[in-house]
Amino acid sequence: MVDLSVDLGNLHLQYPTLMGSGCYGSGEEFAPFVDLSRIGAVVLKSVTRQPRLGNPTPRLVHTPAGMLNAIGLQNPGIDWYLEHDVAKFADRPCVVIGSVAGFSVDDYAYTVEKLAARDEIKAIELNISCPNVASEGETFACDPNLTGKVVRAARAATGKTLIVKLSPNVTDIGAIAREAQAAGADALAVINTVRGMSIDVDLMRPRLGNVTGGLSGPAIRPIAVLAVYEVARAVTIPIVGQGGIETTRDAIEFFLAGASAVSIGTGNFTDPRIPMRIVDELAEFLRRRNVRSLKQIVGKANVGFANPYQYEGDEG
Amino acid sequence: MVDLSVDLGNLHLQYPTLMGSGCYGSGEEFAPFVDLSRIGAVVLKSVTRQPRLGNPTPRLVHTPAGMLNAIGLQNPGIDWYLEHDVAKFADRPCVVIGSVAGFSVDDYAYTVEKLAARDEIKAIELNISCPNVASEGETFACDPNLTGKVVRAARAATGKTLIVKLSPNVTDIGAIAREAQAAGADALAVINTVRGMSIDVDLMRPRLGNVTGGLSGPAIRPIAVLAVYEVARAVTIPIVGQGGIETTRDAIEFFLAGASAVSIGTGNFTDPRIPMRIVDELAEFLRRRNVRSLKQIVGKANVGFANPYQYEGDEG
Amino acid sequence: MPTISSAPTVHTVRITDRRELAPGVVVLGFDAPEMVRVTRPGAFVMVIPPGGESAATALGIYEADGRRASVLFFVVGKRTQELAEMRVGDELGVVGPLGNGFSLDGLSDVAIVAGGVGIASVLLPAQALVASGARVRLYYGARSAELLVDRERFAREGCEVLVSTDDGSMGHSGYITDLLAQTDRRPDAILACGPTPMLRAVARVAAEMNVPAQLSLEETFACGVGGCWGCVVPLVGNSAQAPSFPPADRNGSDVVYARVCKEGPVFWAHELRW
Amino acid sequence: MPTISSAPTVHTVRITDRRELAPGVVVLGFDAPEMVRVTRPGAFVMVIPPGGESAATALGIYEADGRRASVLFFVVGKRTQELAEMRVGDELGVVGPLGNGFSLDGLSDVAIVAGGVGIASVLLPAQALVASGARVRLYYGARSAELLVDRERFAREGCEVLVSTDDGSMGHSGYITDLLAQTDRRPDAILACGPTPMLRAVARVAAEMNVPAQLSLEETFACGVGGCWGCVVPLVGNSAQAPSFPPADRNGSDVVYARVCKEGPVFWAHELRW
Ligand SMILES: Cc1cc2nc3c(=O)[nH]c(=O)nc-3n(C[C@H](O)[C@H](O)[C@H](O)COP(=O)(O)OP(=O)(O)OC[C@H]3O[C@@H](n4cnc5c(N)ncnc54)[C@H](O)[C@@H]3O)c2cc1C
Ligand SMILES: Cc1cc2nc3c(=O)[nH]c(=O)nc-3n(C[C@H](O)[C@H](O)[C@H](O)COP(=O)(O)OP(=O)(O)OC[C@H]3O[C@@H](n4cnc5c(N)ncnc54)[C@H](O)[C@@H]3O)c2cc1C
Ligand SMILES: Cc1cc2nc3c(=O)[nH]c(=O)nc-3n(C[C@H](O)[C@H](O)[C@H](O)COP(=O)(O)O)c2cc1C
Ligand SMILES: Cc1cc2nc3c(=O)[nH]c(=O)nc-3n(C[C@H](O)[C@H](O)[C@H](O)COP(=O)(O)O)c2cc1C
Ligand code: FES
Ligand code: FES
Repeated sequence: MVDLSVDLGNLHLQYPTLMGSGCYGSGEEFAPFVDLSRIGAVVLKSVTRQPRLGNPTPRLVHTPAGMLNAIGLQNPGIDWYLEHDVAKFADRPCVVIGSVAGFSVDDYAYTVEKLAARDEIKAIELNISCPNVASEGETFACDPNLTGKVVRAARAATGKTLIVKLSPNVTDIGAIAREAQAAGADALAVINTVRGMSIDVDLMRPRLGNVTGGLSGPAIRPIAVLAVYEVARAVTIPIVGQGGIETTRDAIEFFLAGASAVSIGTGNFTDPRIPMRIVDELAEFLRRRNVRSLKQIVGKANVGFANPYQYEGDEG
Repeated sequence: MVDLSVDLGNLHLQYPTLMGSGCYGSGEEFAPFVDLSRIGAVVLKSVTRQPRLGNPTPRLVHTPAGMLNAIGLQNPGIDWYLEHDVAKFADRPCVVIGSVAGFSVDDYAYTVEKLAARDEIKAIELNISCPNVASEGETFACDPNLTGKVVRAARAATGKTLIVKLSPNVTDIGAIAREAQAAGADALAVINTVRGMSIDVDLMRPRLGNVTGGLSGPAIRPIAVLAVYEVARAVTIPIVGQGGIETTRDAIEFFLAGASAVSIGTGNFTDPRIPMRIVDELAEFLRRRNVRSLKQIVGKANVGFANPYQYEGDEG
Repeated sequence: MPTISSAPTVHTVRITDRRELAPGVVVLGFDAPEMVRVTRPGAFVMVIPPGGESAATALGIYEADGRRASVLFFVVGKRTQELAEMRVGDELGVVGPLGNGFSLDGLSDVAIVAGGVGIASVLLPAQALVASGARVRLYYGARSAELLVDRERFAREGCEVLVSTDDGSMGHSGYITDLLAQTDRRPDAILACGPTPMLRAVARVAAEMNVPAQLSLEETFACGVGGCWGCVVPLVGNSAQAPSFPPADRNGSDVVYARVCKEGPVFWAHELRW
Repeated sequence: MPTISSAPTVHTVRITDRRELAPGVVVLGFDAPEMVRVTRPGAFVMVIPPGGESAATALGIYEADGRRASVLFFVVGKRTQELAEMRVGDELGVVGPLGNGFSLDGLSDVAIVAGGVGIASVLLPAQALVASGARVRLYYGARSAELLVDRERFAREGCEVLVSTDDGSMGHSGYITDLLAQTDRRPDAILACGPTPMLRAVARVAAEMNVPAQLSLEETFACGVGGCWGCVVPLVGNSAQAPSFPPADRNGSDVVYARVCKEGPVFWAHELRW
């Protein structure tokens, strides 16, 4: 028996695969044809303090090996959500993790406290890195100071596992990660989407109603693997790696880079069987190499290279 | 006759297509089968003050809709280059633009001055954004202050057109762009490669000898289009757009986003006929729409969208 | 609209037949008896890309009879190109049936409007209506005669078929909605599927005729099952199809974004606020 | 090594024939008389992806005779998969011939070592050597008997053929370099093409036998024509094949990175510092 389990703070997961926030609804949408008991956890669509209609349409564009989205955090707001939706998550055969977004430190604290108080919700992911809201949606994850502030407020609001989701759209993701850990994060989700844009050449206007959007899918995998690798060198808390995972080998790339768990978002749009396949094949991959626990390969991408030949002036 | 010409500072180009630095050698390599008189300009491989052996191998990895490279600025150093190589560029049937990289402000000033003094070189591109050198290769383009310093030094070293090449691996590319313009850049090249990494799952080690590399190709096109769009809003000097251009429609996306010219790098590895095809089809595209000059469509991606429906709390 | 989304499954099917109706217009038939059993007119499927290299593609269910279902599509990009290369005997993953279909109860005289590839979603409702004894007139428009694919099929199924082409190579020269607007006969209902500009025109004509119209919309999809909120369209807040959300009638507007894949793809024209 | 890179062109060719030598091993023949004319043993081509969706693929020129050239490849990833789907009559863009080939002048007894797909680059030198009257012994290794493709062809062309398989299903069970090391006959030269570990072993054996070895290397390519410096291998600084660079014999090393696509793909084993 290969041990695929992972601990994120005080949350124990039997399988190391989470379904990315905003990509999997509340799990119910996939339940008719996916065995939710075999997928690890669902991270719910991000919820905010106030209801949000979301961005104008179109909200999606397919791009080479990826897609742009600009949903704009459409959600009914925390009060309606608690009253009408959360109770339904009780009987999900997988772990349900809430996701909270906001526009001020106060927003985050308020929403986290209310949501985390519910038994149906086993952990909270703090989305401080949504690139698809006009104002300061992503600012938190772009500034170490703001990251510290908002994470401390969320930490004070709940004792449940707190996963902080980071943005790749920064000069130094390691610095932000360190700040998030110092402020009390139990784990980090790395990465949210990469900012991008696409223009319709015939209509001569942006393809997205929101003009800009977030890039996801295999196109960003090399960017995400590096971000995980760098964050793993900056912190000691576990990382949930994500960005373009579609196969078991993709997932292993993230484990080797330093992720303790992975998240699958856009991959579900290619084939909803991917998460179950990864869980099965991951066990098989480890078994074949006589590895008994997934934990043993986390961060094990040897980096023994060095330039054997140098000119005097060389830095590299 | 459609006018495809473009002016970058005092450099006049008949065609708006440049071949990306590091991707096209000195043009000679493609000359046996590409008509160089129809491609606009070649930006030479970046040269440094000292010779550089470059990074250990492997230096290339193919990724979904793109590739990672970590060449590490292999070059013979400016002195050897001036003595052995530059004279050969005299008879190229296209414009030849030099590219300079370095590790200190002094390096840049020294190398720019020497290279720009040569008649064979019609303009200088300042590569302050190479992600593939261990130490501070990219630092210049990641800090507005350093960008300002190095651009001022290069500006003082030559009166020829100075194109400053920016990095996408920053929180706010507009701020860097403004600094580069203020310091005297005549044009901006947007973008250099995006930092990334790939791990060999069987060998459990990074695929690149340099561990990390730069991502290019269609995968990064949405990132590059947005960068051009943002830089165009921050500066008034012309932009050379680049990142994943393979078709005429891709090129037009960049013009609409705000680029005055485009650069083709990785596209040449897919099909060396792409630049000639773009020049031909671009003229045809504009002719069909009764546009007489390419300049007329630069930056013409209308942005007339606004969210027509709002909840009270909405920011977007 | 009648829901069909309670029974979707991932079906691994084999291609049983492949026809090229016109250059770049392909019908792929496959064996999927359980899917046929629960399919309703207006349903669609998400076709998993055989190479695993892109997002799944939304396609209407064209035919559903016995053990066999089929999809009809136009080759417009990378994914439809990949599907066009499938051969008889190849295996394909198909998620469905999905979405809420057309509401056909009690209709006795129906105008169906199809533009181009929209034809793919209207055979099933046409068959069901004819079977229930309704009069069905198909208004079918395309760019050229060649692209008026399978028009005889609809005649054989018992529809009266009126056609138009953009280039005048067959039928009325111009938009199909011109014919709809000129009709002397006021149907009980209009069902339509096609490009968005055509659907907007249908909505206008239907409003003028004061006939309720059901429009099958197309949007770029990601998940196709209601999980991502990417495929939305603005709907009046009090629509029976509106998703569970607080009333959003502020700023003088009572709108909510509904998912084309989950609340749709068929919507009442008068409830759309697009 | 004799240069062939002065005459490369972008050829638009038609596939004239397609053979599947084993599951996943394909030969595509095409009509390219001008290319055949300037091809030398060891040359390669860059095949432009027909769908335009990925980088061009480096493939050795397998056959070159009259008007017809061919490539032989193993399906290992996306690009070779796409090429395997090409059919007779399809059009393909091919850049070549490229690279510096094997140096065959004055050789009278030659050992050619091919591992797996390396077989694709050694038919032309074998033919040229046999034609010049040399004795040619082919050492040919593969994973299994099935993958020892076209081995009879080499016998028919006049080579003595020795084989090995990893799984023992034909010939020597083990590495092909075992056979090379055991030989009682010392050739004038060794030519080799195959996976890097095999080439390293060939280099060792050749050094022990004191026979000059010419290795055709494989690296991941981008441009394939010397423009990007991505495909390099470390070479002694004073090699005749070293690119124009200042002597880099500092730190006790006299190395320079040479481009496999431009200075190679064939290098002298004793000049490599890998
Ligand atoms: C509910 C529903 C049902 C549907 N049913 C059917 C059906 O039954 N039959 C059918 O044929 N289709 C149907 N569609 C549409 C179908 O899903 C799309 O045509 C399909 O997804 C196209 O995928 P693709 O990868 O081939 O094309 P894409 O690459 O996604 O391109 C789609 C369109 O965008 C254009 N385009 C794409 N990229 C670019 C670019 N970079 N620059 C300029 N233009 C570009 C293409 O030219 C094309 O017109 C349906 C859609 C929905 C939502
Ligand atoms: C000069 C030269 C001549 C050549 N001649 C020939 C020839 O004659 N015939 C021939 O068959 N080949 C030849 N090759 C090799 C050929 O170019 C490569 O096999 C080809 O480029 C593979 O392309 P691909 O897209 O099919 O595979 P790629 O996707 O590039 O994969 C290549 C290898 O890497 C592995 N791989 C790729 N991606 C991953 C991943 N994410 N995780 C794990 N493994 C991965 C694949 O399994 C495969 O083994 C030659 C190469 C050179 C440089
Ligand atoms: C359509 C879509 C909607 C998303 N919505 C959210 C969201 O509400 N909150 C959030 O934290 N991340 C959101 N994301 C980001 C994903 O959870 C994930 O981090 C990212 O897409 C990268 O992973 P992937 O390539 O596997 O999709 C969304 C992504 C997509 C594609
Ligand atoms: C193999 C390779 C080598 C490169 N070398 C350089 C270089 O020396 N100097 C530089 O400024 N940019 C270099 N670049 C970046 C390109 O010039 C270009 O800016 C980038 O790749 C994005 O464009 P593309 O997607 O069209 O390639 C290199 C890119 C590649 C792929
Ligand atoms: S496509 Fe995801 S909700 Fe409709
Ligand atoms: S592949 Fe570009 S130099 Fe060899």
